[in-house]
Amino acid sequence: MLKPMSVVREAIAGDEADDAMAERVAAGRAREQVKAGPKVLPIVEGGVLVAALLAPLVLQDYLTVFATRVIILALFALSFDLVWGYAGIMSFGQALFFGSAGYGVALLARDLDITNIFLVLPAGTLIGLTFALLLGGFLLLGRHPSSVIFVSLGTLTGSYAADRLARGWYYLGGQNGIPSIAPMSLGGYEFSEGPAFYYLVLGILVVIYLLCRFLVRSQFGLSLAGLRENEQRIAFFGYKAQHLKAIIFAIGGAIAGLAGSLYAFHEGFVWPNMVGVVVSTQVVLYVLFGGSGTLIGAVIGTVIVEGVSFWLSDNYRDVWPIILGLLLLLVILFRPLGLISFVLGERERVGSFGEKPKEKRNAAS
Amino acid sequence: MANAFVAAFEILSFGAIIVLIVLGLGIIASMMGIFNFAQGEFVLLGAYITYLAYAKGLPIWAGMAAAPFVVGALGFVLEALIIRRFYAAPIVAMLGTYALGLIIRESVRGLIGGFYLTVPEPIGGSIDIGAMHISAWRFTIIVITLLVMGGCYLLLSRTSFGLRVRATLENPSLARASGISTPLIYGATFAFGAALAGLAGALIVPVFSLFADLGLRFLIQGFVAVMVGGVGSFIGPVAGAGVIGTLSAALPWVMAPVVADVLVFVLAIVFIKFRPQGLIAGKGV
Amino acid sequence: MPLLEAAGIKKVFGKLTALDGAALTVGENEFHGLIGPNGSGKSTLMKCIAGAEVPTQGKVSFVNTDITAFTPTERARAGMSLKFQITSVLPSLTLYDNILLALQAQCSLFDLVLSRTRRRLHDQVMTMLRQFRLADRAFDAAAALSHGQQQWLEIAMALAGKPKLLLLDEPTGGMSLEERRVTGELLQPIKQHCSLVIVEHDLDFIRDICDRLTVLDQGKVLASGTVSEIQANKSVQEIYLRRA
Amino acid sequence: PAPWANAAEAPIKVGIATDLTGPIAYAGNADANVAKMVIKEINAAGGLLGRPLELYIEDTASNESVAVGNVRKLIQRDKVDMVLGGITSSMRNAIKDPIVARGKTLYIYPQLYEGKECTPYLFCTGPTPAQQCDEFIPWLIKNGGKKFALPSANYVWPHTLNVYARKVIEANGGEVVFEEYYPLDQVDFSATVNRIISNKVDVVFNTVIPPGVGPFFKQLYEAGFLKNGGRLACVYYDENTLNINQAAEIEGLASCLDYFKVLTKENPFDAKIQAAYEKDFPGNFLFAAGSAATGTYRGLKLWEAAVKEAGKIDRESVAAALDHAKIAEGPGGPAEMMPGKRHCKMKMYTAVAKGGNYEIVARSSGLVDPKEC
Amino acid sequence: MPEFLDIKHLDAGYGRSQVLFDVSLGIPWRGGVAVLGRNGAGKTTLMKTIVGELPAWKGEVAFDGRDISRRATQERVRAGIGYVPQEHSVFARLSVRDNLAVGSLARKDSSAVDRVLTIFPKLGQRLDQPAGTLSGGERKMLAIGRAMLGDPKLLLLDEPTEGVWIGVIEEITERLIELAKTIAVIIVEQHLDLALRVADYAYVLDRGRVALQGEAGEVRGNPELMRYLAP
Ligand SMILES: Nc1ncnc2c1ncn2[C@@H]1O[C@H](COP(=O)(O)OP(=O)(O)OP(=O)(O)O)[C@@H](O)[C@H]1O
Ligand SMILES: Nc1ncnc2c1ncn2[C@@H]1O[C@H](COP(=O)(O)OP(=O)(O)OP(=O)(O)O)[C@@H](O)[C@H]1O
Ligand SMILES: [Mg+2]
Ligand SMILES: [Mg+2]
Repeated sequence: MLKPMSVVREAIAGDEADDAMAERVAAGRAREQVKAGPKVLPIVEGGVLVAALLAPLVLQDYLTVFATRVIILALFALSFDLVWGYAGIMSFGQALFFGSAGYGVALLARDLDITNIFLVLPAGTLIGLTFALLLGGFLLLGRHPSSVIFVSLGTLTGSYAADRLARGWYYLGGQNGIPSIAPMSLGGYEFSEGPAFYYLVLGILVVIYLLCRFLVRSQFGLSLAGLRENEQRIAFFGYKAQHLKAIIFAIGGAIAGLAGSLYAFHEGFVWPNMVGVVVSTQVVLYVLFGGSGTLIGAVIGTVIVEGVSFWLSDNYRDVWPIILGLLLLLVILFRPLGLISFVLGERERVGSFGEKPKEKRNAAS
Repeated sequence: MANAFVAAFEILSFGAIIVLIVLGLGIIASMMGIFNFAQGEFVLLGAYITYLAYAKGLPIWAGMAAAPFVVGALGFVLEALIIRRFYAAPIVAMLGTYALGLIIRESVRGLIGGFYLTVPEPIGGSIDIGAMHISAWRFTIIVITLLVMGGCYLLLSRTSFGLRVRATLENPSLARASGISTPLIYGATFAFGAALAGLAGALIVPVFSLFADLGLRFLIQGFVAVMVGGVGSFIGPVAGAGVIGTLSAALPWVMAPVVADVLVFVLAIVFIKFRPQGLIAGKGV
Repeated sequence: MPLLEAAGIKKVFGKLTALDGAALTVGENEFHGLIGPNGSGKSTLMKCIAGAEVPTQGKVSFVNTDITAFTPTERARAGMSLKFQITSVLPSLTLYDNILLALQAQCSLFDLVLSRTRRRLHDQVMTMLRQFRLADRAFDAAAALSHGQQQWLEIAMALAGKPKLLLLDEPTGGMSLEERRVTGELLQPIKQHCSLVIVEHDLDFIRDICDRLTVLDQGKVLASGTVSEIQANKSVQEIYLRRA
Repeated sequence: PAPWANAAEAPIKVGIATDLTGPIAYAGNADANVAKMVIKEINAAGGLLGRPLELYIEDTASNESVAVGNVRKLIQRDKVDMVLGGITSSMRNAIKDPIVARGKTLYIYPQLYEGKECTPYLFCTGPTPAQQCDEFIPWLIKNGGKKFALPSANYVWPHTLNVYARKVIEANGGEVVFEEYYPLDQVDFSATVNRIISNKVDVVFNTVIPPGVGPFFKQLYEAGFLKNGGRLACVYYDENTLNINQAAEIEGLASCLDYFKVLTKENPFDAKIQAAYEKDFPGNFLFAAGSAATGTYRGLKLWEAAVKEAGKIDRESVAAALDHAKIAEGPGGPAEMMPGKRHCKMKMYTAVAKGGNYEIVARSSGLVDPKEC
Repeated sequence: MPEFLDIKHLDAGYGRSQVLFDVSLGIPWRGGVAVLGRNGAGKTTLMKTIVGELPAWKGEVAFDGRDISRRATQERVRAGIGYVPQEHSVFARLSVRDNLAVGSLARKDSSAVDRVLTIFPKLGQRLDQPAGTLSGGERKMLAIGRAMLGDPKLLLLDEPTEGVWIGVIEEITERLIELAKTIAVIIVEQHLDLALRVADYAYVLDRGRVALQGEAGEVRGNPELMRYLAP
């Protein structure tokens, strides 16, 4: 059994024998003490929200459009963080749900002329949910608990196969995908790219974020944490561990589906990459970059990775993939818990479900 | 009859190529518990070094001989600088090596200008048996693959190196407490896996020509092969690679290639689902 | 009618027969000791009862139901609880969360999502932690406990679900005499609502708390009976003199 | 910049969106280079309508999602007057909507492709299936044989091209023995090669693309296909792709394109642009037809002609003029837009690989009709 | 003459929490030393710091006259320190045979393995089984056997008899007493009797500090002892 969180921590604490260790330990102590103050997470969340609300006011048009895309991707990243950061299910094929929902709504728009927001968004969500239930059911349920590596390669393969299928299937436009999707509509109003679309997706992101936050802070979230730590162990408490996994995987799929349908309408086209390995890996990068298991880390990671690649491709045209790779590597090396760990202490990141009493140290002997 | 023979040879030779590519991947995955996403780029580097030798007018076999050593040395350095920090966190390792692979791949792409470049084989042409033509180089690859496999097997089963490696992976702090120098072992294993990839790249570049995505092409296939074979042993991934390689070469003989392509993966995943320990449950070498 | 009845349990690992027709019967509110030399199959028997291993042969019934085919989850829901020999707490969660996790295991999904039992369980968590002298560590990660402290946490977690049957595999490993005594004291009160199967090597401890004993040797039941019966048993005395 | 310091009006902005990174970066970079060359040339000759041209280049990175973002930069931030670019069909599909429909800008697509792109304001300047097959296939039947095999990569271009090719083959008395599609990155072709050999195919009309095409041709060669007199044909093969295989492995391969470098020997204008390109960009990115470099040149020149005629730079006027624009000289010869069709007529050449170089073996008598829209 | 293992003013801990405070102990060239203390007193931490699994924050660990506090674990082990950890003391996925082979990597002859198998015959019947599937007691035997194979000059045993059957405990005790005649043995043990039979000298830790120390008999008789061992 591999346990993502604990394991990451061991990675940091590991190799204790080397010379620099003592200094590192001491430095770590000093840092921790500084940090023991009020909770940082809500401050970070609030800051991000305010920035997001103000963005269209200060950004140029095309950047607002870009920001809309980033927010949709952040929603997608959220779905992955829920599944990996909280339940420890490594979904290396999250794009499968994102993309299939995208294709689904694209077909609705193309073949049935359905673009009403109240139809297409639920439809996309449902498609994501269904696919996640099917794939999750196959990979996660069964007599043996499945290993993290199996699940990750299973989902990766699923998404790889879907990509292949989309490329080969004519009805879906093959390699070329489905271009020129009609804009999403509400009555007579059409959501074209711009501030309106931006605030729409921002609103959706905030709502979903709050729901996720509620979910992971609930006792259900504690069960997920147990799941992530040691699935077999909590089965002996009487948890239906596999059901929990399937449920959270399906919720993740549904959110990814929602994001995918927004993305399809915003970009105006869908193409096979959207269900494939590239996008699947990308979302994993967002979350690890920002810091998994915090929700806000997923959002921050998306914004930074997308923003930086946007900037790099503008300024270092020939070598930007290399620079991006280097940057990722550096963060993964020196901040294996993601950028969020700069401001967030260990305990707050892993979370604690009991209220911490003030007079902690002098209870009982 | 002749046809069946050629078919068998062709299928086998592709199987051998996949085995060769997966060997290093499998050793790193089984022995170190890391699914190395940069493995494809080690293959690419092996190919690139061979190409360099050719482009500089050196004999091609010299490039091929140098490739495993250069890539192995690079592997050793990378292990010490980067990979070392990942052992306890396999998923972070996947991402870290992914980033590493991206860097290597894009650098090589820059170096070769994004082209598809040919490298001739040191032993060219075909072996003719009656009306049948068999590629001499593919035949050579089969032979070398068998030799390398045998060599690895002996190294891991007959020397204490294998034991040290497995002990280190299993429980590094206990291994240190048993007097094993774990950093050295990690470095050596990773370098060895990288060297095998370099060799694979050198040998296959005449067959597939050199391009930046050469290694990436085989990566997912390689992972699936390792899983099908079973992590934790040397034989497992090799067997898995043999199966996946021959299957993906053989299926297009009997069905539409596009279907065959997806089918291989679906079959593999279903297989792993119902036999999670793989073809060969991970014990021994 | 006994609470637990395991009969004719056979467990084969490859060439090795770890259990060969072992049986165990535990009545309501009975404290039952399971003893025997190393490798005699005690842990394996416990695992077969709790569902961690599937017996090759034999039948387990619990509260008059045949549970042989039940999954661990179903057994836990039927009222069984196990502490493994090798401690397996959830390392990066706090002690508080470890216990809460055990306590809320059988709440409905609905309750969990709405956190409807959180308030009610809080007091129980704190009580358990205080009982096991871990209250001052409540918000430390379980990984930061010493081995002996982890043993206590595990016992607390096993007790938390208010099981009908508690299976403890070497709960006092790594505890000093004094600590064992305290553990014994902590276990006593549960007798009112719970039966206990306990594997131990410390005979004094077993003697103090158990009503009945079963002795395993090489996968078979050597003897079963009250503590004094067992102490008088010739073949039991014999294995105590035998090496390994 | 300096000579324009006191120009009366702001520069005209030309946007190029192409694959500067990723698997087909060699083509994208060549296209960007061509654009730089042409723009420099036009500016040196006094600009357009008395205004300088300003070039904006964005990377599409062979990644549609990156591409859309970058194209939006061109449209919304830089407010270019025209976008030229996209190499693969999927890229065209991805960016055409942001350019044409949402961005209300003119779009020129420079690559040879499968045809059927009839979007208003979208002009295609590369060869179409009709241009590549109509004269080429009869030549193949005469110089290869009647039995064709159509091994193909599984995507839109081969599918659509094959439909057309099959029609032409059958109309000329040939026969298609099999038509088969492979995943784009398939690299083992033993089953296919076997089918080709055992069916005694005369002409392999190939649309397998890199990376598969190298191993495919090699396996065919090793199986004795060329030795037995077989003919390879591949309509995207240009000077770049020659390097994928050893010369012997593709000896006699026939291709049909709007330009080959050997034309510089007979065609002074081709010699001039080729020399100009190589002087400015001596690197590895070749001025070749298969990577849309010629289509880019042609596209920019046609657009220049249209702007000149329109005398204005707004989309409607330029599109109206571009509809029938002509250039007397371009790579491989003159080119003319077909009015109302948004595709252009051009000369086509058939060349055969001999010892690692092309030789022209046939050429169209006049400008070939794209037969689209 | 300096002590064989000389620990002076040692501070150590995990991450930011300090566990050991100013611990000093001396271990002679041969003979047994017991380390006692209640759960969480810091015994295991002390052991880990001696083998180098944990870095010393402060203070000095001198072995055989040389400061080893900056050396890597494997070097300390090669210099002659053997260690039986309290938990995770075997290579779970390796067979029993391979576990023993790891123990004897440094030596040439294989007779030592046979000697271990005569001490623990049970292991002889389990040679090809992955060590992770051994029973609790068998595991301990394997761990002790493996550490003995390395021919240490100083053997650290962290609760070697936890979960071991009484008959075997007796066997182990005898072996340890015998060993302590030639090498130094540090034993952490909850069986007070056993510990003090093996050890000539004892340290009692309390909350990471040395609370009591002295000749085995002396410590045993000390009325304070029970207070330090009670929870
Ligand atoms: N998965 C397994 N595969 C093979 N053998 C096993 C497995 N699990 C246990 N065994 C063997 O079965 C026998 C019984 O093991 P078990 O753990 O039940 O012993 P135990 O009575 O609990 O001993 P101890 O007191 O030492 O804990 C042991 O000899 C052990 O080696
Ligand atoms: N990994 C860790 N991180 C933080 N604190 C730890 C860690 N391991 C142990 N501790 C703390 O250090 C103190 C000493 O632990 P140690 O394991 O040395 O105790 P011990 O004397 O061996 O106890 P036991 O008899 O229970 O094995 C304990 O309070 C424990 O909570
Ligand atoms: Mg046991
Ligand atoms: Mg301890």
